[in-house]
Amino acid sequence: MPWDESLVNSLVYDEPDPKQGRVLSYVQSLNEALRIALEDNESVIVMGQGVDDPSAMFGSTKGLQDRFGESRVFDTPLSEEGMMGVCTGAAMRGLRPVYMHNRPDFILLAFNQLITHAAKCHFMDNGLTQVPLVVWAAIGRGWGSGAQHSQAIQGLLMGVPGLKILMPSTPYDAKGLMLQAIQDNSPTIIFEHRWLMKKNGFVPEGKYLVPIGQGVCRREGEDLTIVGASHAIELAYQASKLLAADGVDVEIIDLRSIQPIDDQLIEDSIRKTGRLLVVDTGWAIGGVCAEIGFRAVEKWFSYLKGAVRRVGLPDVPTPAGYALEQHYYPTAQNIVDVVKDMCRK
Amino acid sequence: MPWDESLVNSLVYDEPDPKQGRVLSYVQSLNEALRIALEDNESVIVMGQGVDDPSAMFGSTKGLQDRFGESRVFDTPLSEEGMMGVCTGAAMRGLRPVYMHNRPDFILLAFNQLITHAAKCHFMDNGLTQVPLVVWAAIGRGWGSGAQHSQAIQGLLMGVPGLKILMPSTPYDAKGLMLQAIQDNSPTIIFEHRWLMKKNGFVPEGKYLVPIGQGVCRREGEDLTIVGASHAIELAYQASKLLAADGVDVEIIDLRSIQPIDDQLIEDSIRKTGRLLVVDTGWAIGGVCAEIGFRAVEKWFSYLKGAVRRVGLPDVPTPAGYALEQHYYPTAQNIVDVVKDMCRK
Amino acid sequence: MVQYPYEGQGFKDWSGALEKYSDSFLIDLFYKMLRIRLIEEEIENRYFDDLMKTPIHLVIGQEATAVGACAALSTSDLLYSGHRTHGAYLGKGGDLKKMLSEMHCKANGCAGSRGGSMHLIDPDVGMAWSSAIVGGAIPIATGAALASQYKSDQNVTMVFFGDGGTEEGVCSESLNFASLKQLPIIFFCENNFYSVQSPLRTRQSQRDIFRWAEGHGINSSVVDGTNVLEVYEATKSAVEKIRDGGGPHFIEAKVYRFRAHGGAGDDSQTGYREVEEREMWERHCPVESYYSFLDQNNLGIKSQRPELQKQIEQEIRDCFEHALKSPEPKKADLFKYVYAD
Amino acid sequence: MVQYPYEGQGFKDWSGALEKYSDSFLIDLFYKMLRIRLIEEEIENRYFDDLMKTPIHLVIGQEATAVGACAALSTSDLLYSGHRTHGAYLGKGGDLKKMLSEMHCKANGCAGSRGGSMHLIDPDVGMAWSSAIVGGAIPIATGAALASQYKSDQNVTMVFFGDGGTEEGVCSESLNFASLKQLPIIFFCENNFYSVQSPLRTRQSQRDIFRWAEGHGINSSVVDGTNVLEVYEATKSAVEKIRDGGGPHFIEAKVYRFRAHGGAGDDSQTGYREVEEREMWERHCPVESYYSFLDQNNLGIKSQRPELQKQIEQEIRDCFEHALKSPEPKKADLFKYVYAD
Ligand SMILES: Cc1ncc(C[n+]2csc(CCOP(=O)(O)OP(=O)(O)O)c2C)c(N)n1
Ligand SMILES: Cc1ncc(C[n+]2csc(CCOP(=O)(O)OP(=O)(O)O)c2C)c(N)n1
Ligand SMILES: [Mg+2]
Ligand SMILES: [Mg+2]
Repeated sequence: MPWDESLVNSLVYDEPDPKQGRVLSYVQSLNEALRIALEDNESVIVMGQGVDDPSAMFGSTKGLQDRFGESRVFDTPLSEEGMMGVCTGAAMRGLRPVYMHNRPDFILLAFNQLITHAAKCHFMDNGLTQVPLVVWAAIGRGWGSGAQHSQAIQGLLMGVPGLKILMPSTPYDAKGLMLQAIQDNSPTIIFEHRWLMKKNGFVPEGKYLVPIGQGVCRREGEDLTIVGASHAIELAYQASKLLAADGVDVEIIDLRSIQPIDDQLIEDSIRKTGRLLVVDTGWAIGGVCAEIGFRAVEKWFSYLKGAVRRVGLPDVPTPAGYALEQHYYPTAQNIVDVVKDMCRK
Repeated sequence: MPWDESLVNSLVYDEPDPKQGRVLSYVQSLNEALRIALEDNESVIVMGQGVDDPSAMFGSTKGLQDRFGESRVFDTPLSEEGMMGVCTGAAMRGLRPVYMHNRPDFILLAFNQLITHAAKCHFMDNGLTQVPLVVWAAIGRGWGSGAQHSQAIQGLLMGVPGLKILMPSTPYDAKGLMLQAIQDNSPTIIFEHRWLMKKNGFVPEGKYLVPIGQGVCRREGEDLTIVGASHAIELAYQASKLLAADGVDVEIIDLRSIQPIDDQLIEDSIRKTGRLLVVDTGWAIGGVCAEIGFRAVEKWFSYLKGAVRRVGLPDVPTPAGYALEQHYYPTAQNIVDVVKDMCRK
Repeated sequence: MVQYPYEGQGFKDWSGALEKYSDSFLIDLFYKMLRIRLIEEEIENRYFDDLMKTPIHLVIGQEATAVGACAALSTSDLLYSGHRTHGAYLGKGGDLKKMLSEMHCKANGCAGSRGGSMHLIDPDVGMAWSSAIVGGAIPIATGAALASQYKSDQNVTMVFFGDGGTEEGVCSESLNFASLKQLPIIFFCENNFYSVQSPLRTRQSQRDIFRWAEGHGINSSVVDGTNVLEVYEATKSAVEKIRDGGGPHFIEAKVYRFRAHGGAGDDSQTGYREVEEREMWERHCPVESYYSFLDQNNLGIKSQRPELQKQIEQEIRDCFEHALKSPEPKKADLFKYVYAD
Repeated sequence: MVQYPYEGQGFKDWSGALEKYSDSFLIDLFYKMLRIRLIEEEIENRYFDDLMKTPIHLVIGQEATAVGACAALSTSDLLYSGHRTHGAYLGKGGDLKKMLSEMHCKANGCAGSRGGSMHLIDPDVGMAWSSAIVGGAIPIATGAALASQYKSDQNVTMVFFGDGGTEEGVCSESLNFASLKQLPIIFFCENNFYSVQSPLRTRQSQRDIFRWAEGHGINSSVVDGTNVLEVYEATKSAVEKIRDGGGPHFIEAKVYRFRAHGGAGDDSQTGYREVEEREMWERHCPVESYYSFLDQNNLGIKSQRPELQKQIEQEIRDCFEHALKSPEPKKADLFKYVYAD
């Protein structure tokens, strides 16, 4: 899919200067995180369809089987529900599985094991067992991914007690959150975005952790707060530049973790700006946008100067064709328009 | 489970007067709806684990197999994902399957077929096929249902484009919505609540339809709007009586359909009261509460006099034991407390 | 019509096998089955008091599988189960006090009252986990076996599930994975011909469950689940092969539950199965048929039984009393263990 | 090392079978395979133009299964498929113009550009649906067969899936249900030994796929998927039994894809399979081996081939041209068909 790749490349902006630090691509950063985790702790195993093949899960698992052997890094049958249960059982017995999927769509096959088992084991048995596992998947988009290969299901999962859900947006966070997730004793899901995979960024050598449940302010601004995560932050960032040119100064909060949520960071920002726009890569209805927006009107109503808005996917499945896709996914310009509309009032 | 049954009975209040109309229990009303649908249209089939057994899905399928034969009303293997696909395929070929589950928890096994197939077929093939099927399940509660037999998953599904989701609260609606759902050409899910099953109410004879996407105002009031569906309406109703005694006059909106949502009804009510509380039988985080609340702050911000609040389940799996359960489920008194707090400000 | 008649041979031709075992071992099997039977009967009796606010799935009639299979395991071996947990938990040596406290929703229940009767767990004796979702424990047990293989800890993992469990796709997935990786696991299917009130014939094609399992490349066999010695020997042989590095095994045991799917009492009179059918199987009761067998073979069981029974009844009384006076959990407990530290 | 060598017999001993068929039938099979081959090659050639903005899963090397199996079906019979749709769609008689329009994301594509290459559908010829989710179409096809049985419409339903599809639990569930209800369906597994770049040995236990299927109580067989006549005869026999009221059938066909899992070109050089392995199978190319067979048996194919080829090439050019100048869908189209009227 050459076109897809070139599109992914075109979204890599703000190229970091290698003189200022070590630059890695998002995928290299993930690969390094997995290598460090495997070295660090013998309990860590990595599995998934094709993790040992030449494509190596977008490159993120490249070389790992050669280095750590087939018992630690291995391919699996096409049995998502079964393997989710296998990971859960292995985790309850002391391993730390990292279970990788090409697409979140495939996790839907494993919802029973993920939601009704992995997320609840520790609670149900009064803390006697723990389920330290990581489920990883990359949200698809473009090149005909279509309705069955592009679903961003974070919104479906964020209400499920017992799960942690991470959505990094930079190579730095991709590594630090992966290492933290593997170390965490609860089941943790990492949703990447296919379009971030080629992004470059500064990534320190060795092991470092990014705490779960802690967001980060990517851009300070006075007029309006944009909250989101993952690829949505890229859009927000592009929009912020266009808006700045028009004299609108937005603040961008990158949640990084959508469960648990960094309320303090959002609160501080809304207190300052009084305006909130939530952006997400998933369906706008009933998901991340709705939850973050609800928090604002529930907890910080008195700071709000106007309506809270959201930019996510319309209430429509993803069309496969390119022409329709252009109307489906929100753009930086869409964000600009909404922000201007919000600030006008 | 004698105790469970007596508890369910104790929640049947406002006993309707049989002199004023025909009184049926919720389950009888469902049974009548299925019978009428089966008589009405040869394409209708009813399936599910135990639909033909003596328990007959809480009684809702009683007598149907005897009357309509094994090819139209039948038991299924314990293969939720497979049978969901079977229903989808049969629906695409002109049947109108009603697929019944004891508990929504079991639908999680079928999320791939439900979300990635049934909900999307019609869209993906440009309208060439339709998927007129009904999935039905009764939310469990009490008597040790616990974390794996009490999940109210409507919040997970409401963001999925292509699904309709119904949550009736009265015997009248249970029948009329079932008949409408069977007639609808899109995949429709009906979530009942175990604790409504013994409720009595007026139910007209013969066929009538309750439109999908249309809520109803159950109680008019001036001070605050409570929005919810299914069993949550019972709680709101109990709370409204307690509140009335204290001079607080709440309006109760029964959504009946949580996808699509009756925005107009909510808007009109909020315009009047300026205050919104959303109640749901599911987890409060990221579900129905969040979506309804978001709509308020997105579309009707100027009417809002204060924070929007929610009453749902805490961010915790369901405990099995009775003692802990008492602290888990919200009560009418909880609603009273929140409403008073909201009106105080 | 009796749909699923007992077709086994009971203990016919088993006298020869007696020489392999010590009297105490043979009597212990009886003791364990009797104990489970008496515990279950007492749970059933007391269920009407509404003090056990939990669903129950009695194993009355299915004692030989739990006891026979568990007798082939050591304490550190792991056991997983579906919703019908009582036999597995007790067979594996689970603490009766903790079990009854759990069923009474008490803070000192084996899962602090958070799991309920379908989630009996006792890590001290290898009763590892159970799921109330049909088939749910099967891949989890498979994962535990993967961990054992990975750690070379020599444990054998066993998982109990019903005939219905084999209808869930995840069972097929787990069998394939276990066979692929040659995992140290025994898949133990208690085929009692029914799922709730649904007979096998409305749910499964004309297939032998163990042959279906075999198609996954798994060593598979079928046993008379009313015969505790046959169950024991089949499991023992599987355990030995597995400890020698052999791959997974699948055992189908034909059994019958004498009570309703859930709750107290039988429900055959509702019509989904014939009362005769139950009565036929009751004539091959695993506890009593083994008792007669021991008796016929002069194991002196007749003289010992009253004492054993008394001892068990006393234990049961004590444990119920303990459960009843145990403390309830507090509100603050609810918010514990959502996430692990 | 060649992991999965060709172990078939090709057309050895098949000359006798020729008498059963008319020349035109035999040549038509060749024509259809050649047509698919040429279409696929042209799609491959043009893929680098980036005008087909869709994943492609070429069936080059797997033409005999689509053509042989579909030749045994009538137009009103139903066909379902997984992600590797091209062969199924064309084999069933799907409209090439609509297919290429779909792949060019045009409004007049067979699914209005909303489905893409993995969702080719043409209800007019019984190409009923396909799913991009591995195993996803299997229960849906099973449901279609249930509808046929219910309506007594005499249709046979067939569903294509890969070796990987049998690893999804839902495949086992569907086989059981089809067997239970004796549904009029053929489960057709194209076993090409790989799922993307993962060989069977990292995914499945030592099992024969068709034997595993048989364990569900289904009439099962295995065929050489490079031999279009063998595929045809196996399918034909299944279809006949089904039309006579027999139950479901399972056919495993051993095949090989000559190209990468997705996209254009082969990827064997990346190391997941040996180039030699592909070359070995290419020597048993379904199109060319059948061509030689016909030629050796004096079917006069040599003289006809250039004309057939020319005709196909012209058709392909026309259809591409049609696709390229077809209109794109409009924004308003996006919001259609979320719900059905
Ligand atoms: C996935 C799922 N589907 C349905 C149920 C409801 N259910 C609980 S127990 C049971 C019967 C299972 O039968 P079987 O596996 O044969 O075990 P048995 O009760 O006979 O021991 C059913 C259908 C469930 N718990 N989980
Ligand atoms: C449930 C699911 N898991 C994983 C994938 C990713 N995937 C797409 S095609 C494919 C290979 C399937 O192999 P097989 O079934 O043998 O078919 P083949 O491609 O060999 O024809 C995979 C793993 C998917 N689409 N769906
Ligand atoms: Mg059973
Ligand atoms: Mg394959």
